[in-house]
Amino acid sequence: MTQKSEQQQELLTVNSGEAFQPFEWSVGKYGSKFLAEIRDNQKFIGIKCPKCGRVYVPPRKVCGRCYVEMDEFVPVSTEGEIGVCAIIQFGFIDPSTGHQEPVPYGYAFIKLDGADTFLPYYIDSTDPEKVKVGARVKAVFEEKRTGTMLDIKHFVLLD
Amino acid sequence: MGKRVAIVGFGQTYQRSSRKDVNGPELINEAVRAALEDAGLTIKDIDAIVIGNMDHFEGVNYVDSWSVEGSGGVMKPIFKLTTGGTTGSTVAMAGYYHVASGMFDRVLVIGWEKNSESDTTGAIVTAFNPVWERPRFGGAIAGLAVEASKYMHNYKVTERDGARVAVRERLHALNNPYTHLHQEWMKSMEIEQIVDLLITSEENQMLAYPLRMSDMCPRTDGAAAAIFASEDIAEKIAPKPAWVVSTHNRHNYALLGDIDWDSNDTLESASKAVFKDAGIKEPFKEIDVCELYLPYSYAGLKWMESIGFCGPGEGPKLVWDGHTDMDGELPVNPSGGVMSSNPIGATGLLRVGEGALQVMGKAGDRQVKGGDVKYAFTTGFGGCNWADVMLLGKKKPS
Amino acid sequence: MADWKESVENIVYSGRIKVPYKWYVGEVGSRFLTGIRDNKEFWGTKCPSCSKVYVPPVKNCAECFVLTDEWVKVKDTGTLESFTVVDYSHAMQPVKAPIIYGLVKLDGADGSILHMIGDVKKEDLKVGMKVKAVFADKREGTILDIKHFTPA
Amino acid sequence: MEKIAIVGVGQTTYERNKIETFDELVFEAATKALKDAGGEIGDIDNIVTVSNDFWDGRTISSMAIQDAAGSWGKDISTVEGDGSFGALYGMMRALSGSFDTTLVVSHMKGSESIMNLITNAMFDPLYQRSLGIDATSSAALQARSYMEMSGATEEDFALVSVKNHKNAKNNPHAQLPMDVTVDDVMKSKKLADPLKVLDCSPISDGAAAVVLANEKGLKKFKKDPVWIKGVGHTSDSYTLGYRDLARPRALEAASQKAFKMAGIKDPLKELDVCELYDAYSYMELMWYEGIGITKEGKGAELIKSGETGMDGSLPVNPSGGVISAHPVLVAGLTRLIEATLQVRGEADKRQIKGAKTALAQGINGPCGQAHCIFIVGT
Repeated sequence: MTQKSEQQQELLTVNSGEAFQPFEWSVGKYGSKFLAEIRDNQKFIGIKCPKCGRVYVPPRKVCGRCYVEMDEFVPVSTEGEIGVCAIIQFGFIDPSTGHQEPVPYGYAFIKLDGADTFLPYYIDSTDPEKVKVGARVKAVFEEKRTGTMLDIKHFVLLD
Repeated sequence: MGKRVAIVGFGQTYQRSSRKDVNGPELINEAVRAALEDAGLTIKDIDAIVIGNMDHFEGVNYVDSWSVEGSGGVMKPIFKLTTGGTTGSTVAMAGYYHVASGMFDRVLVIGWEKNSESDTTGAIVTAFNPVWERPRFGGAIAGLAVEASKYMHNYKVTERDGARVAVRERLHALNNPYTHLHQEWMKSMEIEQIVDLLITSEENQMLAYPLRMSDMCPRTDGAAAAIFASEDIAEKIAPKPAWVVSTHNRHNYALLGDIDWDSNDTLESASKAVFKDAGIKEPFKEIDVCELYLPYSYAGLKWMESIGFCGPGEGPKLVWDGHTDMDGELPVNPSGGVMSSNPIGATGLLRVGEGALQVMGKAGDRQVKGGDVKYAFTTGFGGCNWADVMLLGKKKPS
Repeated sequence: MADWKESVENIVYSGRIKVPYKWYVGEVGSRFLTGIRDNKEFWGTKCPSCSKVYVPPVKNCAECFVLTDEWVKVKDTGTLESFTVVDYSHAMQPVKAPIIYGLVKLDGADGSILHMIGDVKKEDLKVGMKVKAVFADKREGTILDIKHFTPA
Repeated sequence: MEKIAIVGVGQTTYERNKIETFDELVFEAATKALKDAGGEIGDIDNIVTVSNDFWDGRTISSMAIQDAAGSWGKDISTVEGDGSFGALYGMMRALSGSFDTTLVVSHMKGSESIMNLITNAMFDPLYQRSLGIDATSSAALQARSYMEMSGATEEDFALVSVKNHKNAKNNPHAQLPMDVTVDDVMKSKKLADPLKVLDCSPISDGAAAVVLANEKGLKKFKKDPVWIKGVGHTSDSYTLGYRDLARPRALEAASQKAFKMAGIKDPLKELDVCELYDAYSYMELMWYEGIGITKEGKGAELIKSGETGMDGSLPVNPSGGVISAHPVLVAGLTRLIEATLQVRGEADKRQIKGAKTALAQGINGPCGQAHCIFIVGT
């Protein structure tokens, strides 16, 4: 009963439909302190390595370069400078909702004054003349804040 | 001291935008059969298997277990590695360490992906920290676009320079029957003409300035497999095996925001470590061919500098002068590279395998230097600048 | 060092991964699923080396590592090789718990097929019992075109 | 072939719900292992991390632990599977001539996801996943197959739970140290018969790490080495229904390979202690048969004889086993750590007197599809 049917065979698909995996990710003490500071005081804090002196935002336990535990929280500004940036124009699926992300939007890695690492976030402009390396920006916070990164509405251009 | 190790066989499926005719394990099986055939071995000859891909592209957990009936791993030693975009090069490195350890003589390594089964960018977004990065993120293209814009800012690089890399990759791809993109229309035009067309055509959609569709890798289904063998048997299996001269990797960062965007320091440091092992002092002169994991055009400029093929900001000149074309001093990606085919979990292994084919003199229409390749330099890229480097050579390492 | 940690609440970030997937069944599997959908028939593939008949079909015999291109029709009746009654619920279960799973060796096949067992009292379940496929009224080319197996 | 030593071990406690992020757990386990070895991160020349993108809820989840694993400027790779396979890869790298010292770390935060959904995703999306099958329901099918083959009963399975939970009382890292009776197990809530709550391992958070070294690398550390004498890993077939669930032939192959390498001919006599991967109670009996310390179908007889109890001739799971703490992906590495502590004589209250040779098992995939076996000794 051998039968070759490569030409005629209808090719099926199976779809995942509405299936999803829910998660409850621990933010941890270091991250929680950062998020609570945004929520409660609309301010950013970083953590400073006792060995190399780098200030990390968001704060975390370990300095990867020095492999030491960090403990010294330092305030960093809500203002900073765009390190690298892009205007996102293509649509893609947001994996947390399964739906298309709205585009376009400005996106930048921001070096907050007093920090040594970048914080990636949305910029409220899609003008490539303004969203550029070196531009000064400032964080704008949501009125209702719940203790997630989404408490930051976006960064606005200062210049 | 470990065993010396060579690649003695390599196989790849035809890579296409979607392989509706096969499921995952069946696709894997095609690549495995091709690699075994290339080496003249059967599955019984294989002592151990390593497989890799990225789970969230197909939504399958424990892929090594799931695919074992296609991979040939039933009643064999097998495990899975995954490091993101580097997965394919990572499994190649694992093939090397399996054999170098002296524990296994013939090891099959497999990289694969069916990117058509999900939204690739959506799945890539899940690679980033859910608390810090994911809520406002633009996927892999955003990460690359920001790097490109900084590089352009630093060295007054233009969109034309990026497009020149894209043209090279797509022209090379025309020599490779396995690769995904075959843009035949480019054949009849001059390079300058194609470059101008790419940066002015409205059909060439802007994805995230400065990256247009033509600057990016496609989304691909495909699988690749390679066989690594010990020095005791390598030359019996393949008359001209591709010896692993040295391999190293680096991955320093946990968050994208920690990266120093001015350099690709992990690629630089992994390359240096490999050159040191191999005693290579002038990489541009001493390396004969490269298969580099360049997921987008500007990487073909900036990362050439990181590897040490030229100085900072000199990438564009190197490429415009034709040195990296098929007949140049240092041909880069005769296969067409990642920008012509990107089945992500297989992509790094395609680089290693294509490099091996060059050394073995089996690269067909894409063979460079008349088949006389002393050193082929291959890389993998992924994650927060995860960099894998493997140098292959004609001569058995001392 | 402990001081600040005690005063900080533990924030947990709730999220999900909801990447939509579309899995290609492939030529071999499509033939199997369309056989059930269109004709309520079970088709398997036979290994030319060990002669095992696989249902669902495989393109490659995992034991012999040879391609299997001979199609064999098997019966919709079989033997229950193992079973369990699951008393808990989760989002991926197609019917409400309790839900009974069984491994059914179809007459004419060598391995077993995993599916649900229905229209049966728990206490009547026994390894070795004969079962028969019950097909869904609306069939769409998925494994759920089989509603379940039930005592024959 | 050169020998590889385990010179440092570290583990967190295992708990149902830890507040730390998984990179913090990795840092704790890694620094403990380095301290145990009498070395520091600078003595490590390469790293193997172990993680799983589904359990962690992120692609390339190992990216999150680069800082915590001390990978800056070093070669690093990631095994996705049980931690024992990570240790095996770490061993290969230390043997390869490229490296001398490997740090292997594995982590799990089972508390962050829904186990049934995560393990449902290991089943084939075309034919099995949409039925809702998961780790526990598939294990139940295996348990039934094994009962049919061997004649073992639910009461026999309960003996494993009783023994191991009691052993866990001697292990400060264990999650479920407790005295339970066969009757308690039999009366515990049915999940997927024949499995009841007390037949099943818990969901756990935790991390574990080992430092491996070749003979050159060994000199960097103060700790006396425990040698890896044998190792083997093998996978069975995957599809439920194609595989003989009652007979763990892959475990047999893996352990035979490890025994051969270690020069062990009669494991029952020559091994002093075993740490097996009892994710579900019945598994321990099946694994007895797989590693050949009893004949096929005779697992129940072995546990009833008392020989695998703390006072028996071959104690199994003095730590309390996986049924007393199951950080998936970590648990096999934990078995290796426990085996190491035993042959060092550092297992405190759970120490088996005079233990010189120990076996540790890791498993991967549904129903113990793949196995990794280590034999360690002084």
